[in-house]
Amino acid sequence: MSLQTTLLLIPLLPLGGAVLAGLFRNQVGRVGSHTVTILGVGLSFALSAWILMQQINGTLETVNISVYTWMISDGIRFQVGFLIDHLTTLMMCVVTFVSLMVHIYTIGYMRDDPGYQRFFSYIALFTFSMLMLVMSNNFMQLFFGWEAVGLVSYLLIGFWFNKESAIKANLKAFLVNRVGDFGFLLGIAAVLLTFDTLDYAEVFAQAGTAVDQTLSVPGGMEWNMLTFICVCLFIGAMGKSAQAPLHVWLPDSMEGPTPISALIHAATMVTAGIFMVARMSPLFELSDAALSFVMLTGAVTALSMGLIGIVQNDVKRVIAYSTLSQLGYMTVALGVSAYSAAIFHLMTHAFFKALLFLGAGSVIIAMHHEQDMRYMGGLRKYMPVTWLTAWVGTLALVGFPFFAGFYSKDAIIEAVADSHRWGSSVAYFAVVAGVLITAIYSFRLLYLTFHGKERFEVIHDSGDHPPSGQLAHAPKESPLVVTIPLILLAIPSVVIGWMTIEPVLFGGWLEDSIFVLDKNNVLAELGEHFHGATAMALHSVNTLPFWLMITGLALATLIYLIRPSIADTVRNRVPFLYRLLDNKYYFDEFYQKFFAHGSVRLGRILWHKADAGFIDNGMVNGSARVVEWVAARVRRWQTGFLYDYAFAMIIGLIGILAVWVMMAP
Amino acid sequence: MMNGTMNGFLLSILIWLPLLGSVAVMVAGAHRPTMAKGLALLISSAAFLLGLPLFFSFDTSTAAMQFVELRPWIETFNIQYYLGVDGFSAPLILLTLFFGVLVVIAGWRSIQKNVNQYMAAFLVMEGLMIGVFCALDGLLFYVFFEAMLIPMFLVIGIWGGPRRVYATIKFFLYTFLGSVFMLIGLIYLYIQSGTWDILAWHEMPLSFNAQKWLFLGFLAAFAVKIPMFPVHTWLPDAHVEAPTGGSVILAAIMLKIGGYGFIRFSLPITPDASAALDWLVIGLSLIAVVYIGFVALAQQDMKKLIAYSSISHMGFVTLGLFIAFAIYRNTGGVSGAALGVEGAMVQMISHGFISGALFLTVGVLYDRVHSRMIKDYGGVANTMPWFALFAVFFLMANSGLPGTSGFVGEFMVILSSFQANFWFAFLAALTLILGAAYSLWLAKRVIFGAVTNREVQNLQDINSREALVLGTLAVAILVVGLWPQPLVDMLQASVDHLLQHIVQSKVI
Amino acid sequence: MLTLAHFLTLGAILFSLSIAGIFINRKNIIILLMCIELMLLAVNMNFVAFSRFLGNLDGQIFVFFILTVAAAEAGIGLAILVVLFRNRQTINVAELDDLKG
Amino acid sequence: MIVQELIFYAFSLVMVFAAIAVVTVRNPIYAVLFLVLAFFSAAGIWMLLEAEFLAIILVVVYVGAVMVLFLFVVMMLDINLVPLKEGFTRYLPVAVLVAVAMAVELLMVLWSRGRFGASMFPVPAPNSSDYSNTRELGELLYTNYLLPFEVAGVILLVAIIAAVALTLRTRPGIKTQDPAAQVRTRRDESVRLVKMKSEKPRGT
Repeated sequence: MSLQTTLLLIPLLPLGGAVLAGLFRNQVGRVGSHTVTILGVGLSFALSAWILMQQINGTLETVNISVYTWMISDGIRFQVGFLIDHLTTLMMCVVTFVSLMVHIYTIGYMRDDPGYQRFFSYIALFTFSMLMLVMSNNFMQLFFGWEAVGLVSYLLIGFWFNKESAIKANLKAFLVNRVGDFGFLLGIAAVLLTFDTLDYAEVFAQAGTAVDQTLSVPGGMEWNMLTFICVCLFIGAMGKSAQAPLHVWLPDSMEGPTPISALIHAATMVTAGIFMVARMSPLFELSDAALSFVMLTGAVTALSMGLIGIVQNDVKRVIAYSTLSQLGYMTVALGVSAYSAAIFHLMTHAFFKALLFLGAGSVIIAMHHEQDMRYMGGLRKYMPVTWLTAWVGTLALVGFPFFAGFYSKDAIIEAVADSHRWGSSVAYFAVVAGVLITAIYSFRLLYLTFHGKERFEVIHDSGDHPPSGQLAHAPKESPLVVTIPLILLAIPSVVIGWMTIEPVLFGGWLEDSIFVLDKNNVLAELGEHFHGATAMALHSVNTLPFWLMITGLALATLIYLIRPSIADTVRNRVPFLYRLLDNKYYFDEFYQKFFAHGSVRLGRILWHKADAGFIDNGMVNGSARVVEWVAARVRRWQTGFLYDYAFAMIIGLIGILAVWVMMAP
Repeated sequence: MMNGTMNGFLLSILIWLPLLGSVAVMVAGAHRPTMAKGLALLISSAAFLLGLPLFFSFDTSTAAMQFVELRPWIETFNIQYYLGVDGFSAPLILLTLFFGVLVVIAGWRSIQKNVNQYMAAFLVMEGLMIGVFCALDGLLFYVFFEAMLIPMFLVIGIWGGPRRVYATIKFFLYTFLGSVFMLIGLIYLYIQSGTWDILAWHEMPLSFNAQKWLFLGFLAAFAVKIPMFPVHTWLPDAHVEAPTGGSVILAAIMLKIGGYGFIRFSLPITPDASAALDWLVIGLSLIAVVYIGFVALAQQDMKKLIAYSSISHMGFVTLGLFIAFAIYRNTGGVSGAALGVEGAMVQMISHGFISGALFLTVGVLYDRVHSRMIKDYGGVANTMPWFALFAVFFLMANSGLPGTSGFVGEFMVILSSFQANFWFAFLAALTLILGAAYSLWLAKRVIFGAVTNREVQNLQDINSREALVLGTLAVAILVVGLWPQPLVDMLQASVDHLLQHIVQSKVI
Repeated sequence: MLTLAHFLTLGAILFSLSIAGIFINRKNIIILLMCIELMLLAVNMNFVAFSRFLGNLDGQIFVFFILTVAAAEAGIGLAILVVLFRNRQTINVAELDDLKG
Repeated sequence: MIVQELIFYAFSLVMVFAAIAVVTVRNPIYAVLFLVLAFFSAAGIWMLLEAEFLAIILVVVYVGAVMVLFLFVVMMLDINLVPLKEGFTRYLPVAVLVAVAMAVELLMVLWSRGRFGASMFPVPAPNSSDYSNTRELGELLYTNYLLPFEVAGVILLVAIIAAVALTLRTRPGIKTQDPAAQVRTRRDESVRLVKMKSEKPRGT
């Protein structure tokens, strides 16, 4: 099996599974559908891992091949190809692994759903799209994958299409993503204009020559071309990776089934933006302005979204806001040129956030699809596996030493501290304050769900939909297909950071994919002080983030476990702040009023006033009315009396004759 | 060679087979609807199969006319029966042949009244449209161009909705108003050159002033046809009232004649005027893309929404065609311009598939519920899962999803327009948002959601005939989206030739 | 001496008189028809005079045709008149305004 | 010469008088008769112009046929003359004005710069005595104008058919023959074969 075949098989196997499960849903049946898709994704994971092993062994160099020419127009080749370097392989392994876990988990989670086959088809299709995105060696295929994951995300958020909130959320998700894609496409067009090619390798090779190019925008502006390209591309990333102010779709996307919240809206798709910026590092490195923009956007997102997480009651939404905040961290890391740190955090986050989401899903199954934490509590004794793995995920999320999240997050914080980029002090404040906030919302989630009093009652009623706070059966631990993925994800959540920080961050593992200018290379500075993963963890007890995390833990324990009344007191003390957070800074309201309703109203006005009013009624029917008006007057002359016509003729004759007489010489 | 002799008459066969076949359908199918339908299907399928050499024997290496037929017609005025195709017309003829078959199948059940006349009208239309695309004689073109209106007029006027009379008159007057200006231009060209040969007109030098007026005359005809803002308002009305088949042909083929006219007449005959007035066309195209996008958002009638979306998408065609001049002015070369012109052509083909598919999709619902209003639907996916699959796919294609044909043309045109001016690309790319907004909002309100009423509750999913039609179109959309190279290959030589031609001044 | 102008003048006077007749008898369709006959006579007068003074018989041929057509016209016109009267019991032009716009 | 002028003026005066009478008399029958007078005088003047054939045709065809037709119609129709003469005096000034304007314009054309004077159109010599106007006209008509002549015949035919078709009416309750029905009749509509037993001859 040649390398090209292998590489082709990696994305095509899940696609084949998706087609089989989707179009032949009745032929393959329920068992068949999950068998083919799991087989496809599993094989795909195995092949990815095989490639990773080869790379670790050093037997596989960076591969850049083109497999299919989509179109040649105007001398520009648009093609499908694979660029397989360490960054790609890392992403491929993360994507296929999490996807595999989610596939298995779904067998349990969606057991009773009538759209079982459809769901498997979608998630396998997603895996294909995501793989095409990360394996791409050119901008066009990147955009293909970019939009394709958006499509699958749209389909999956609206999976339960009978739920009004779900189809509202998927429309919103797609449209907000399209706003990002709008910038992304302009960025690609600018790349084509500047470099006359869309191939990564060729673009990166020429990047240096474009430093001084400008884009003259009619209207008297001159923009630096590279800054323009980077900002446009980053706008795409803002849409996909839900950076403020394009973050609004992500919390709403929790209307979809939980497995896809884990797979798409936590572990993989939303990190596509991070991956893309890291992939484009040769371009971003050349534009300090764009990097500052990236960094500040990330900082704002990291801090502000974490704050919202504290006041949410829906268990999935808390995790969603946590995801937003963590994506902000990654973006900050990109902004300070610590691309490797961003990718590293991306990877650790994929594991522990998928774990948390799947854990939440497990809780939701147990609670019979109740998602409100105010009606949970004390679940620890009912579902020990879920509880334990949730603790692991939470500790990883808050950055407890030795857990995966600790290494990646600490690296980001240190990198920001060392950075000299314009605005990095603001970013530093944001990421450090974020640690405290992360700890508060994470432990709040844990306490409200698994600890404290039970805030639900079991009524043994066979009614279909008992009101909130009442359960028909006592919660019980989820089946093995659910808990095994939890355990499998818990393992890397603990160890992956400790294991891989050295090669990924400081060992040059990503050197072949990521380009950093020496003056920006904060990770290299960090590396000088790095003496092994264990030492780093031990050393952290002397640092501010650790103590902030402990403070957060303490505060959360105090407020949500020991004295729950404090929360109410605080809420009543600063009602405006609470309302601001509870309403998510009124972003949704603003977008709804201004963009959604605004454009529909604008459309209506244009339609009624301009189209129907001015053009149709004014110009078209207006000209008809003028003719009608003239005709109404002229027709009076047509009396129908013979003598009037005779008179008209004679007058005409006299007139013509008169003219002739006058003109005649 | 057998093939060679056959090719010598191919275009005539393609034109006259449906035209004469319509008489057979009319006569043999009187009071025998099944006979009429069967015969129409036979004729259109035969025409489609006969037309395949247009693709397989097409020489992609040359921009010269192929399959040429040249016979004297009215010798007094030097009018000739002159047919031929190049890279621009061949794909459009294939598209026409393709839809010729589909509309017959699509009208199988939904037409109950005067079936033989309906089928005959569509065959006549097919023949005439093919005639438009391959006529190389100015007057022959005009005859086909005008004659085509008549069957469409009848189709809307007889089998249309309640306001069909208003719609037909509006449709007819609008298009006729435009084309008389073109006729004046054609006559002027004949008087100047003594020939009706369009290719000779391409080479004929003309003063700038003459070019300007000719350009405006052509613009009047083709802008109405395509249609461009602000002469677009006939289209929503015509679509709303037309029967499904009529809408499909109108959207899939007839609008393309406007774009084709720009390529065949405006650009090569009046290149200097086109270059001088490109701001007008580009401006109107961008208005169409953005303004019509907003208007589409506010529609409550599905067919109207799709009609407005058509106008918006056709804005890309005119934008792609005229962006070449802006690029040439800014950069002094035509690098990137071919992308725009090819994009415009690809957009035309793709829009043919997608809008045709969307109108058929609406037709499927209309046949069952007899309403086009969005509010009468909701939750269709519950009762018609396969239909929902197709509908969402087509709507996604309409919003330009990569992998579907809708993406290719838009992508090429946006890339090309960025070479000319940032703001052109900026405004054109807004369609990414607007197109998705109106398409998917439609999906949300019609396809998704809970079942809203009894009508929807009782819906039957698509039968195999409908599945065949929609499935064929879905495949076509995917093929163009994933494998655009053959189409682009057909265009390449002609586009290069056109671009070289239009940047040379013809002013005497 | 009788010049061409004499005859033409006679034709002109005849023509003007018939025009006056059309005005005066605007209600009586029979007289209107007669006025038209008079007009044609005036025209014929000119044709004959020109024919004579130009020494060209073609003018007379034309008169011949005019007479033919006038006869046909009178025949049909009167037939219409008869039908009209039969249907409306009047030939008053003031009551005939079906062409009114 | 002077004789000719005298004849001309005499006929002209009669003709103008007759024309005035045509347009002013109350009774249409008088109008027709005055029209006949006008035609007669015109025929006389045409004689002066040596258009003998046309002068005779005018009398024979016009006076003899067309004018008689007019007379028939006027007499046949029971016309109430009172409303038809309404506004006679009211329109008289307008009529005079228009007619005078017309006449003035025409005369301006005719008499200015001697356009049609003797200098431009010299008076032709009288034709020789063996000259036949009819013959000359006939030669021209049957050669150069053969086709128009045929067309004129067709026009007359059409006029005849049209006039008949227009005025033809079938009154109910009147017994008429239907030639077509007569021709279409078939044997079995009029003949009935009856089978009957042959009569036995009376026994002797």
